[in-house]
Amino acid sequence: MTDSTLLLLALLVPLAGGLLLTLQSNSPNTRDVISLVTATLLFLIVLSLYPAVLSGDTPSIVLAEPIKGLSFSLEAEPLGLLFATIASGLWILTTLYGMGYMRGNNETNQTRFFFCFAISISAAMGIAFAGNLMTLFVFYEMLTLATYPLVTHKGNEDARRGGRIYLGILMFTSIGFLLFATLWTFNLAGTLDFQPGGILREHVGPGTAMILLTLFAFGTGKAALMPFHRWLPAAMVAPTPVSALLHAVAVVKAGVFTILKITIYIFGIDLIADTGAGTIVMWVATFTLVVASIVALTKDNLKARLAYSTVGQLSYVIVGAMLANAAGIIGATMQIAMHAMGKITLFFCAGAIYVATHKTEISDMRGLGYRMPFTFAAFFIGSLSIIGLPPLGGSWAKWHLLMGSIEATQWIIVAALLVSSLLNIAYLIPVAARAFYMAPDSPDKGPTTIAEAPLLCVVPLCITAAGSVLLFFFGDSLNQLISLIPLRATQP
Amino acid sequence: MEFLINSLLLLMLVATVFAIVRLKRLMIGVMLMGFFSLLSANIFMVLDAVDVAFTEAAVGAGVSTIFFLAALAIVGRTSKPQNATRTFVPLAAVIITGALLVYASFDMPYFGSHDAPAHNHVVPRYLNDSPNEVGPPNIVTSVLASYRGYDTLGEVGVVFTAFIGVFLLLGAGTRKSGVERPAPPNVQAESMRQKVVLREVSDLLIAPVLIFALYVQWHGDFGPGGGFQAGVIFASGVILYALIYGIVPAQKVFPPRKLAYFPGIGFLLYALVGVVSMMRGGNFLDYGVLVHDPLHGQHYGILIIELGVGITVAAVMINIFFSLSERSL
Amino acid sequence: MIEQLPAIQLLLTLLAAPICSMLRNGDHAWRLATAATWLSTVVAIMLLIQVWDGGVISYQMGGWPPPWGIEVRIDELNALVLLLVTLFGSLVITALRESLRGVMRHQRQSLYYTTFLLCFAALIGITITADAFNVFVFLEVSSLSTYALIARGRDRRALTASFRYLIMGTIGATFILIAIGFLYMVTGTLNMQDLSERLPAHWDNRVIQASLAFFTVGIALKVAVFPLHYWLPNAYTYAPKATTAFLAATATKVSLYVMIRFLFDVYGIEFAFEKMQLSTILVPLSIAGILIASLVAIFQNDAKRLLAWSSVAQLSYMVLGLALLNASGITAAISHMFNHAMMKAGLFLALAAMIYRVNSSKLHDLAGIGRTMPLTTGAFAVMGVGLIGVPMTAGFVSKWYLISGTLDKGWLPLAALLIVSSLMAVVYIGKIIDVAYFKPAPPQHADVREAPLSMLIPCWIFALLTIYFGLDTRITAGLAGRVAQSYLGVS
Amino acid sequence: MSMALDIVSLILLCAGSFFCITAGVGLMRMPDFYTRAHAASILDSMGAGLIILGLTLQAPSYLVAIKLLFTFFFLMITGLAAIHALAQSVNVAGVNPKLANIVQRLHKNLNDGRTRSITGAVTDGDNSPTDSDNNRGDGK
Amino acid sequence: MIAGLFNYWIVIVLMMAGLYIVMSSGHLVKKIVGLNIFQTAVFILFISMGKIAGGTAPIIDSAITLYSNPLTHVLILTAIVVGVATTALGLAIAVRIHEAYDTVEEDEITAMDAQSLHEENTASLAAESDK
Repeated sequence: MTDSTLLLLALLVPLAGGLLLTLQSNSPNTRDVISLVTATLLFLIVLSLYPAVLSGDTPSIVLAEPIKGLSFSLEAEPLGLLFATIASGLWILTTLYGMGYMRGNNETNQTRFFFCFAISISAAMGIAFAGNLMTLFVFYEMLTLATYPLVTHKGNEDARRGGRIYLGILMFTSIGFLLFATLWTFNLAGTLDFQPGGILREHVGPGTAMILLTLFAFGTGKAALMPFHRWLPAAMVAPTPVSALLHAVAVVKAGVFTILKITIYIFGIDLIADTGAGTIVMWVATFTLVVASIVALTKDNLKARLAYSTVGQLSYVIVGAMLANAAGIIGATMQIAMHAMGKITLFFCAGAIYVATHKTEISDMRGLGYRMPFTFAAFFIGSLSIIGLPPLGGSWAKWHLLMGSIEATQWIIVAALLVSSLLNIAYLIPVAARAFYMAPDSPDKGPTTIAEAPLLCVVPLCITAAGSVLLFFFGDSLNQLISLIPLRATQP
Repeated sequence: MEFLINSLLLLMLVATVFAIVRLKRLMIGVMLMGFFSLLSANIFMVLDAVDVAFTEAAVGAGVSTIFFLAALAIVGRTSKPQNATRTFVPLAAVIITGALLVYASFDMPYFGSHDAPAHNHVVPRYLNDSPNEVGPPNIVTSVLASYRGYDTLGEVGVVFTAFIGVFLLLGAGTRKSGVERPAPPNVQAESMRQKVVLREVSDLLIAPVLIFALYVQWHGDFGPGGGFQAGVIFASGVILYALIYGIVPAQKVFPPRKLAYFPGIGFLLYALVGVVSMMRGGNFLDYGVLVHDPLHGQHYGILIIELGVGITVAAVMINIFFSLSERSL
Repeated sequence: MIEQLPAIQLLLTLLAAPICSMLRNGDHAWRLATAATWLSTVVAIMLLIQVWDGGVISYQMGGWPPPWGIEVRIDELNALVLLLVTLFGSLVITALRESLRGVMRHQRQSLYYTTFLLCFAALIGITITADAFNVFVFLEVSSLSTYALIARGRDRRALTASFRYLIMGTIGATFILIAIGFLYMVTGTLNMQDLSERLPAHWDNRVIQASLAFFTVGIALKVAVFPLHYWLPNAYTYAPKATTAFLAATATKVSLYVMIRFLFDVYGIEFAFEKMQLSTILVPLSIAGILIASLVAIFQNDAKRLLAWSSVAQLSYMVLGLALLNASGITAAISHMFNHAMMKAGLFLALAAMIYRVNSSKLHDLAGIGRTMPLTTGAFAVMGVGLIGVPMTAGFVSKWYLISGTLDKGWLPLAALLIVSSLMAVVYIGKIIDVAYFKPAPPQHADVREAPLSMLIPCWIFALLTIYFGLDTRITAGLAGRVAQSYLGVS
Repeated sequence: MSMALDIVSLILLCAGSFFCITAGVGLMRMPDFYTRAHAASILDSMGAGLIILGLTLQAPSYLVAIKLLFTFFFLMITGLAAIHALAQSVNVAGVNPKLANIVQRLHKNLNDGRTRSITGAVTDGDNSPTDSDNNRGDGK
Repeated sequence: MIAGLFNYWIVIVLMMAGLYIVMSSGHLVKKIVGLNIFQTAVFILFISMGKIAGGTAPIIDSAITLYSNPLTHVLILTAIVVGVATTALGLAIAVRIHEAYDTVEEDEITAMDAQSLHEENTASLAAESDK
């Protein structure tokens, strides 16, 4: 089996799995087994792409070429492969977790839920392996549409309102800005292929480059740059596995991934560094990462707090990309991986708490740590990783980002990063701390009774928490892949 | 002299039109429209377009006026006075369009000029060669039926479409045939007594009209006329009968159910001539290949297609008249 | 045989029409009509293959050489339009039988098919002819049959819509007749080829200038260019179910073809656009049309009317593409003509299938139809996505070219406006899809079943074609691009 | 011979023209419908008729002469029948001659009422406006 | 010049009068009357352009050398047929409109249409608020 077939399979396997499971809607067990098998299969497919990519190849396949110079094509390069690995790996866990959550909550329309889930992952694979900007755009939109039913899963007026905001902002930004910028790029460069060192270099002046990059950054609504971040908290109406998918696995990561891709393969960091095209975006991102953290502090709803935390953390990636140097890029890429691992842990925890106790407000969670020790231990680990403290994976990302901004002599950003880390501590640590160190509201519940969420919920979150720790120690092997990325970001 | 007559007729046309614009009583408006058509037929006559004049007289002043009257019998004869806001926009649009036309007219070849390009590019071949290529001395017939026979097929298609459309909308013969609203017997008798003159006159006229139609049909090669005019004249003979004796007796003579086949038959007849010529190795509607001698072939071809036109047109006009007037019963 | 194909193309349906009118049995009539239209599709494909490499087929009606006789001329452009008319027309006619069942008596049904066939044949006639006056004749056949078809709608407003269309259409046709008369007055010929050769000598002649003006206004009425689109929304809304699909697919598109043929071939780009500056009128009008019609579409609560307004907007896209006057723009116009015909026909057909079951096209009656009629709604969604212009669908290709065309001109704000209009398309299509999938079905429609297969299959063929032509664009954008090259290369 | 024909035809033409003019004057000056109809019928019969006869004498060939005679024949029949039909239907519709005496008018009004023919408007003359309402079709 | 263009000018006046009737009249049948006049005027335009001074009807006769243009005659023959076909269909629709609305005045029809559209809209609003 050639590598290009594998690429195609990475798209088709989840699709086929999704279709297959709709046929099994009457027997939930068979359906869930299919989900799980598909997820594992996909992960294996993605892994089997590694040898080729690590050896420097870029397997690719052209699906169709409707317009001359503009094709639908797939290719595997390090950044995309990393994203694909994260997404497909976490999908297995999310599926497991989703089964536990959905069953534990007796949700309706489970088949539709898993079907859309599968489509979303297929779209995420498409984004990861997109060979050009247009293909990426297609899968980007596909992801938006496929997750819309997930967001509105509950079907009540609240969910519909949230869904409308979600769809409205994402569609508006992507069609209004992203597509426009894409068209403009095509018009300027005559191609949209992702090429090492970028394609725009000879075609734009500083002004145009800045406008274009800004359009791209705001057009990628999934990256949740302020002021287009509103959809993220709004999408919190969704069931927690969905939130995990949105905030850790697929959607937001797709957003920042897109920006990274564009920075590296459309503009090339040389161009950005030379022209200062990233200035606006960089400052907006810096603003976002500070302000979002402050807003997160004010939120009592756990999921809302996590959502704003995500908004802030995403901006790290954007800042890293806009620094336009090797350390920044490496930091940004690492941030994608590390934040995914950390944030999914946190969401899994939030969901587990909801399943076990039906509590959503942080102030209600006092003393819960004794009832759910694994969950809250995992939450604590995840929090540390997000904050960026060793010995957890997140620290590598923060480290490289700091290095990058120092290298770029952006002292304000250095300061902002530090301030933001402090704020992270301020809004994340209290959650776990409350659970462990404060007495529960109602004294009648014995603090020592362990009443965890269903096993299917708890196991995944333990795995991801452990993953965060492991990423710290095995960061080096990750580095091997990631260090390939900046090589492609400059003109060959 | 010609110019004088022509101008006079044109001025009369203008007067007629302005009368129509100002009239509120539709009945008179429609009558004047018939008059307008008749006048234009005269103008066509003066301008040497005998075939057109013939057609306009038969159609504009004849059949279509009757259609109008039949429709008016249903929808009422007066129109409300139009409101003032309605006049401004049309007036502006009309003035702009008219100004454009007048602007264009300054570059038009003068009326009657010999060297206008219209007469000197395509037409000379028709005038010089058609007797040897096609045959009929009436060049209009040879152009209509042979050089531009394809257009004429389309024209038959238009008539056929109108028939199908009216049929689809109003139905013909299938709806109420044989169920005339019973008038009080004395009224019926009275009406017959009043019509005695008309009846006698129409008895006298209908047969000549039908024969004349046949004459026009077959004489179209040599003089003005042809399938279309013949069909309309034939139809007006039948319509005359229906007007005097009532629709039901007319439908007994021409049962709508059967009559509904004829437009299609005529149309098919026309098209099949073309198909036969294709089968004999020529192009569509190339009559030259129909028989051994091209000129004879043209002759036969034109005769048959004119017959097809005649059948279609006659049947369509009668059918439409039946459809429209049946609704008023 | 092969050299007779252009005549056969027309004759198949033209001969079938009178025979069809004589059949008493509606089912037989349907069989005849479908057989004729599908055969004519086959012929259209054969013709397309023949002209694929840039060849031109010329056929002399009656064996008379042009300009004395009437010539039929098929090049790449009208071969594409032929395929459009025949293929999509056939698909709609195939679905028509079920749609008419129970609505119309048998005898009437065969008349209905006859009208359809006449319209079909006339559209083919318009497309293949190379004679200016012949265009007028067949235009009238198609228009008359269209009026009759529209007037058969169930609502009484169908009658007024049809009448309004009749008045406007006849004025338009008469304007075109005046234009043709003026052309003849100055050049003495009616053959398009001949006209285009003889016209350049008369560019300063006011008669020709007026002729262009009359032609443009007349054909704009037929194409429904904003603000002469007045007749279209009502006509589409109140026409019978599946008929709307046919009209949306073919009638306006063929008129647009006539517009292209005359403006680019007969009058010529240099005269129409450079000397007379037609673009300065067409561009603002079409932009206004796109924005206003899209905006109006958003606020409709009847799905059919919504799609009708969308048609006005989409037609403006095509006109805009033409008026841009560069390779991308013309490619966009021609390929969008094809793509939009396909998608709109499919959308209206899917909608017809829904109306067939729920007897209404009001949005609140379509609530929850995604669950009761999943397959139909699925097809609708696919084509709706295509209409928006999402990549991998046909709509994307043409919109892409259109926006490229505006960017080539350096009109960035216009490109932005086009994207805004795409957003509006998202909103109005999204409105229907949202209602269909995410609203509970009203109780009286709870037991609605899936549409019959004979409607469902054509719907899905349209949907699959929408995707196919989004991926393989050799036939649409490829041909259109070559046509655009030939127009721009000459001048 | 030809001289004599010319003179006869001249006389006929002049007479025809004279009748045309008188008919025109009559149309303008006559007081009511019936008298005007009378004037119009003069136009048809004497005016046009005599002119056609005059032209017949000028005809270049027998074919043309015969055609003109046919025309004369049909003109006579149709024109007069048309005037008759017009007057008849106006009479039926209840319009009375101004010149008739009043008693007769009353008598007619009492007896006749209104009568309609099959195709209503087609043969009727200019009826009173209210008549149109009764001529309407009876709907679907 | 006046003699040369007089015909055209009169024809233009006629055409515009016909067009005016179509556009300004509220009565559907009268609109069709206007359409007829408009079209007939166009016919006269065509025939005028085909006239050659001193020519005769284009029926070949050995004694005659100058004929008027037969092509315009052919075109107009076709156009007349088209005209009457349109008229017939238009009248048929008008008759149906009369049966459906009981009037053929455009203003009244528009008012009735607006009325029913309004009713539909309120009905759908009601359906919306039910949910």
